[in-house]
Amino acid sequence: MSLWIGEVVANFLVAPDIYRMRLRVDIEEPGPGQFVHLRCGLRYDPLLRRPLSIHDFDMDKGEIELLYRVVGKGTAWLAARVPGDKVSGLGPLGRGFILPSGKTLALVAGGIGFAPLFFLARKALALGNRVIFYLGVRSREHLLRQKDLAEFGVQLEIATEDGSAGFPGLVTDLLAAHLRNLRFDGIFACGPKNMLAAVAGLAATYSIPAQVSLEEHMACGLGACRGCAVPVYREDGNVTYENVCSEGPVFPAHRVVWKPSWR
Amino acid sequence: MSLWIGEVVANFLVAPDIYRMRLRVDIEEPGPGQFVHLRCGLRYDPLLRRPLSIHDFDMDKGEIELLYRVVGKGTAWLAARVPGDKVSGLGPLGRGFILPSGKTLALVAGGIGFAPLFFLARKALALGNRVIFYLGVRSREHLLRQKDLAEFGVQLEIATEDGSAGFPGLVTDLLAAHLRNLRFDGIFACGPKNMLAAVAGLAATYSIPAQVSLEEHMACGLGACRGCAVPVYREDGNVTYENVCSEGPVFPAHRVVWKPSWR
Amino acid sequence: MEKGEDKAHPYPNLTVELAGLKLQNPVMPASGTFGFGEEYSRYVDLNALGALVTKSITLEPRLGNLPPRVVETPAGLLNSIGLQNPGLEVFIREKMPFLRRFKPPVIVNIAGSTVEEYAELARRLEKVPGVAALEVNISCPNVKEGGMAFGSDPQQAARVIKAVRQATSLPVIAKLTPNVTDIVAVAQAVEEAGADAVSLINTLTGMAVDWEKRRPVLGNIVGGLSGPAIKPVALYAVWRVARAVRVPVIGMGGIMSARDALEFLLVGARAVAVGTANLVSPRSMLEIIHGLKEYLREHNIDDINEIIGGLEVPFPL
Amino acid sequence: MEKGEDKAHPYPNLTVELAGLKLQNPVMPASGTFGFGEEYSRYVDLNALGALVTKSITLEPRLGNLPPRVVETPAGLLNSIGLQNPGLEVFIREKMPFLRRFKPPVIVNIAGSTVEEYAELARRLEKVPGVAALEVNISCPNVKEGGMAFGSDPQQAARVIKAVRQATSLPVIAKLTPNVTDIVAVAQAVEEAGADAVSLINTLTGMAVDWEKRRPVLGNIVGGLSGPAIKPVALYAVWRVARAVRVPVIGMGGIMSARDALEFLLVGARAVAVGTANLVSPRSMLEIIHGLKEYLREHNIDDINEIIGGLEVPFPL
Ligand SMILES: Cc1cc2nc3c(=O)[nH]c(=O)nc-3n(C[C@H](O)[C@H](O)[C@H](O)COP(=O)(O)OP(=O)(O)OC[C@H]3O[C@@H](n4cnc5c(N)ncnc54)[C@H](O)[C@@H]3O)c2cc1C
Ligand SMILES: Cc1cc2nc3c(=O)[nH]c(=O)nc-3n(C[C@H](O)[C@H](O)[C@H](O)COP(=O)(O)OP(=O)(O)OC[C@H]3O[C@@H](n4cnc5c(N)ncnc54)[C@H](O)[C@@H]3O)c2cc1C
Ligand SMILES: Cc1cc2nc3c(=O)[nH]c(=O)nc-3n(C[C@H](O)[C@H](O)[C@H](O)COP(=O)(O)O)c2cc1C
Ligand SMILES: Cc1cc2nc3c(=O)[nH]c(=O)nc-3n(C[C@H](O)[C@H](O)[C@H](O)COP(=O)(O)O)c2cc1C
Ligand code: FES
Ligand code: FES
Repeated sequence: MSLWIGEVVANFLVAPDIYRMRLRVDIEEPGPGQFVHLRCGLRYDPLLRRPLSIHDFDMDKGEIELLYRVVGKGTAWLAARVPGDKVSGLGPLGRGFILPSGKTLALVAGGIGFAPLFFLARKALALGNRVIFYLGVRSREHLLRQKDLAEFGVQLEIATEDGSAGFPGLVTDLLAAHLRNLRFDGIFACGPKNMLAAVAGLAATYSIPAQVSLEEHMACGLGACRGCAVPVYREDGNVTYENVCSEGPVFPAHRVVWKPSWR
Repeated sequence: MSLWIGEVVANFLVAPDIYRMRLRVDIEEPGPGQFVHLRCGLRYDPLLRRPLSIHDFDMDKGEIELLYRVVGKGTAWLAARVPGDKVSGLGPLGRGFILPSGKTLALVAGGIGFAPLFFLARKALALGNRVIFYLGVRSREHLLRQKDLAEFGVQLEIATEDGSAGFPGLVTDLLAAHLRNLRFDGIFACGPKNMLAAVAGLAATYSIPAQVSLEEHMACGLGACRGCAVPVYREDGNVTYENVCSEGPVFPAHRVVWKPSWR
Repeated sequence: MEKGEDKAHPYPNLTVELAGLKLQNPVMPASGTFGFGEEYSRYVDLNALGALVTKSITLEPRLGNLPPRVVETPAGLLNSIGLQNPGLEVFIREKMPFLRRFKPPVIVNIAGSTVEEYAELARRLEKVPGVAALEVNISCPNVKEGGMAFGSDPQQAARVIKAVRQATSLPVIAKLTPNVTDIVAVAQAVEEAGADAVSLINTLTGMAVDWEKRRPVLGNIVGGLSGPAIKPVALYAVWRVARAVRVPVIGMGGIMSARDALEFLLVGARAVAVGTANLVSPRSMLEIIHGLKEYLREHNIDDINEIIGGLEVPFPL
Repeated sequence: MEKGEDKAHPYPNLTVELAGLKLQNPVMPASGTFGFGEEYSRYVDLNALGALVTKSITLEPRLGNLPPRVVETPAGLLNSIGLQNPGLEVFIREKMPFLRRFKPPVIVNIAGSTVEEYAELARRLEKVPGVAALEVNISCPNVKEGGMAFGSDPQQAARVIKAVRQATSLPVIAKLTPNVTDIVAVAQAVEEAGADAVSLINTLTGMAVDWEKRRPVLGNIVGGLSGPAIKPVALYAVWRVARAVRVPVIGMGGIMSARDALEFLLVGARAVAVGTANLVSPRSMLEIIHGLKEYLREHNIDDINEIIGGLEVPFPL
């Protein structure tokens, strides 16, 4: 939770439109699910910072890793950085995943939702958990860091929408199939909203506590502007708004209002 | 007078804050005093193109050269280009200097006004003129391409404001001193407005035809928006507005209204 | 025969009807950013545009304002040209002969400092061959009399449009300013007064300061803001007006790309005008027309009119 | 002793007087972009600011609008927060104790949907320790009742300010909207009604469209535009108002740097508020204060008050 200038150590294409960046920064130790808020340019277009999850952290080197998909002007600017370039950042920000120890956990990633779950997997294993990692991508060329995960001791279960690798179809269908036989102590998910809603549904059906990482357009990233608010249930069942940036991005799945009034 | 994408061949610092850029472009042959209108970025900040004089042109290689001082966001963007990068440009635009042949000419440059006059000197010599080049700069480290000019056969007369080389003081004072003895058939000037006004005064005093290259904020560069208008005298003595981009940037010195009503 | 090969019925259909004019596509220049067409004709095939719109014409020649007249702002352009133009006579004699050589309808933008001047301009342009419609600029922020003063008040705006309406049988387009509390009231007033279409927005009034010299940047102190910076304001104005009047709306303000143009069509513009983008790249309009066509093809939409007003809003606001 | 070393009379002087308050420097946050100070206190020494300005407070808690609530536009930010706030009671109980620990005066921004609500807020805040002044938000574009509806009409605006004026002895600052035909008329009306200062501008109303999904980007459809994109509009409004009223003006709209702040001071603002810049970089205000100090030093100006209104204009407009 600080303001810093990071130095790009590496920045390279790892899959179609997806880059991995290493940044040397002097920050406090982040937890999985936390994010950094980066300026993507020196002028006013783009104007706001962009939130990116922490994909990994190397305490010794003082480096964080980011994994990002180029979708617009901010991420395009990031993709054009070369080693030695400077990037202004805030973070680590937000509330990340809360990990148990010694349990059996399902991690469910959809697309670029893989970014924070990689870091989460490493941390979960370090806490003595067994990790089954459900990874859904469009196509096999979007599969990343399988070897690293295997080396950590993660059991990787893959689903591709085009059937080019692993289970053909949605990762939530794969998870649903496994849930019929397997027993998890917790589910941790990051990905598109539809996927998260499906995960929340499965978690409720099987009474497994689930944590999901939400996205919303952000401005300050600090909890001040209320720009990134999402509707969540209060304890009394009424709906209120909480900030993705400061009260999230990770929320218990059962607290999230999956269908706000009109979208 | 066309729209093109140029490729940066070279771009390097030649003096404090001053860069020289070579661009490979497919354009019609420019004349000295004409300019190109460059986009300096891919987004909307900066939004407008930036005008830069043609500093030199190599027909065989299909390359133009630019010489520019970094003063703001557009020129800072240009300075960050590396070989291979693409730059969108319009041009050659505007009306350049009209050169006689076989005459004795004074070229007077102040600061970055050197940019077009270098090209002009080369062309003037090719037309069999004798060229005395008055170059005024702040300090000796801003002196550029003296050797090239000497090789062309230009007689270089230098003035520095801090007295670190050549005549100590303003280039127009140097010119004024020379005018007492020397006889020129034409004066060609580019530089800050005060300098041009002084040149125009000297030219009038000694009845020497003078051409000056003016600057004004530009938008279209094509004569359409009337954004770059400057007041000039019509033949009947009344004042009208003409576009620096299409009716200039070079104007006969006697046509320019040097003191508009309030600045 | 494949879809798209029929020349008589090109696919997809980009033609729109506007104030009795048939435009081959909905993209035209915004007044004042395209000169009189000639300046751009080396870069743009004028026959490819939906319409040709001239710089504002006044009865008498106008010199325009003191320089500097343009200054860039973040994602915007502030201008204080001040309606520099050669006046009606010279326009008719020297500019119209060029413009009428082209296929797209020529929309002549007029500006006056009195109601009578507007009417006089309309009367005299009525008989000029090749003039297809008039756009009445009651929204220029850069002149002392007339201009925005008329457009800022529904009654005054209606007076101008009524006078023009009575002076001509040409289609009349009223060009509105966003510098008002309620642009819908002005739009409704000019519709009532007989406008066949409305165009919006003209520029937002603004100023720039040179902090080093401690004085205004523009010679005229004040100018009009255009470009991407104002697009959100323009979209909102068009969205509100399009739902409040029956006449078609020409939308403009910060359109730089086909996506921007689509946004204006979605909020209800029947056609769009491109201003500042022309100053940045002379081929902008062609790229926008091409982009619209591509979009329709990719989404299997036969007719651009299906897009117009197609914004899905969750609830009435 | 060297200039600048005297603690009692720091050099250069940055203090300004505003509506009876003495500010150690003219830089404060714009309401709504700085939360209740706490969120920024890790990044900014709140004691370094000219004043602390809270997010708008309403009588009852407000949930705010449907998400998404913010979207970036070129050089701008469109927001439709909808005055999400915990309500007066919670504010007094949970937010004021933190805020009053700091040296700079606390300006509480209030918003109501009826005149009576504004008066009630003023009455109840009068007695709260640490409240130095009220900023009356009659310019929020993101709520259905009240807000901008009051600020759009000089009479309505005056009614609200008069009611607040009568309910409190605290200094009253009226916050004005630029979405009007004549902001000077509104400023003069609130001055007449007893405002001790005016602050401007609030956001310009605008919208953003998702061309792919064919729907508005913001959950609330419409939002308020802020940031560098609107700076020319803000400078113009401040320049006009500052010359038309006797009370001091707090200028805001797109201030990102000390240069921007200087521009507002030059056109006549007595103080400046920084909004969107806080969202981009939490240390913006500190950098602006530092930059102003440097500027005065470099130019050998003893007192920032010499800059205020110092714009040289060539002729009266
Ligand atoms: C807490 C959090 C963590 C994230 N972590 C990652 C990550 O690790 N890797 C990654 O690739 N992406 C991540 N994202 C999404 C990422 O922030 C957006 O893709 C990015 O901001 C888009 O910026 P842009 O300028 O390239 O796109 P723009 O040009 O701004 O917009 C392109 C598209 O992206 C959408 N978008 C813009 N801003 C956001 C936003 N804040 N959140 C979601 N969508 C947005 C726009 O609506 C638009 O559809 C995260 C988002 C959040 C909120
Ligand atoms: C016909 C013409 C030829 C030119 N040739 C050269 C050249 O060969 N080399 C060179 O270094 N410069 C040249 N200039 C000036 C150059 O165009 C400006 O320095 C440049 O546009 C500044 O852009 P920027 O974004 O870096 O600065 P900005 O951030 O836009 O502004 C920095 C400063 O430059 C001034 N400025 C901005 N635009 C212009 C403009 N169009 N003309 C003059 N001043 C401006 C601003 O008022 C401000 O004071 C020429 C200008 C003209 C009109
Ligand atoms: C340089 C310039 C000159 C303009 N001149 C005129 C004009 O003469 N008449 C007019 O009605 N509008 C004029 N406008 C306004 C534009 O037609 C248009 O309404 C406005 O610029 C918004 O569109 P844009 O953001 O695409 O530029 C001018 C705008 C610019 C930038
Ligand atoms: C996210 C956000 C929230 C805002 N909330 C408020 C508010 O609660 N009350 C208010 O008076 N103004 C509010 N504003 C307006 C700002 O105080 C300011 O007037 C405006 O943003 C212009 O300044 P800027 O360009 O520096 O942001 C808000 C602005 C933003 C961007
Ligand atoms: S982005 Fe400002 S509160 Fe979350
Ligand atoms: S810049 Fe448009 S006319 Fe010269």
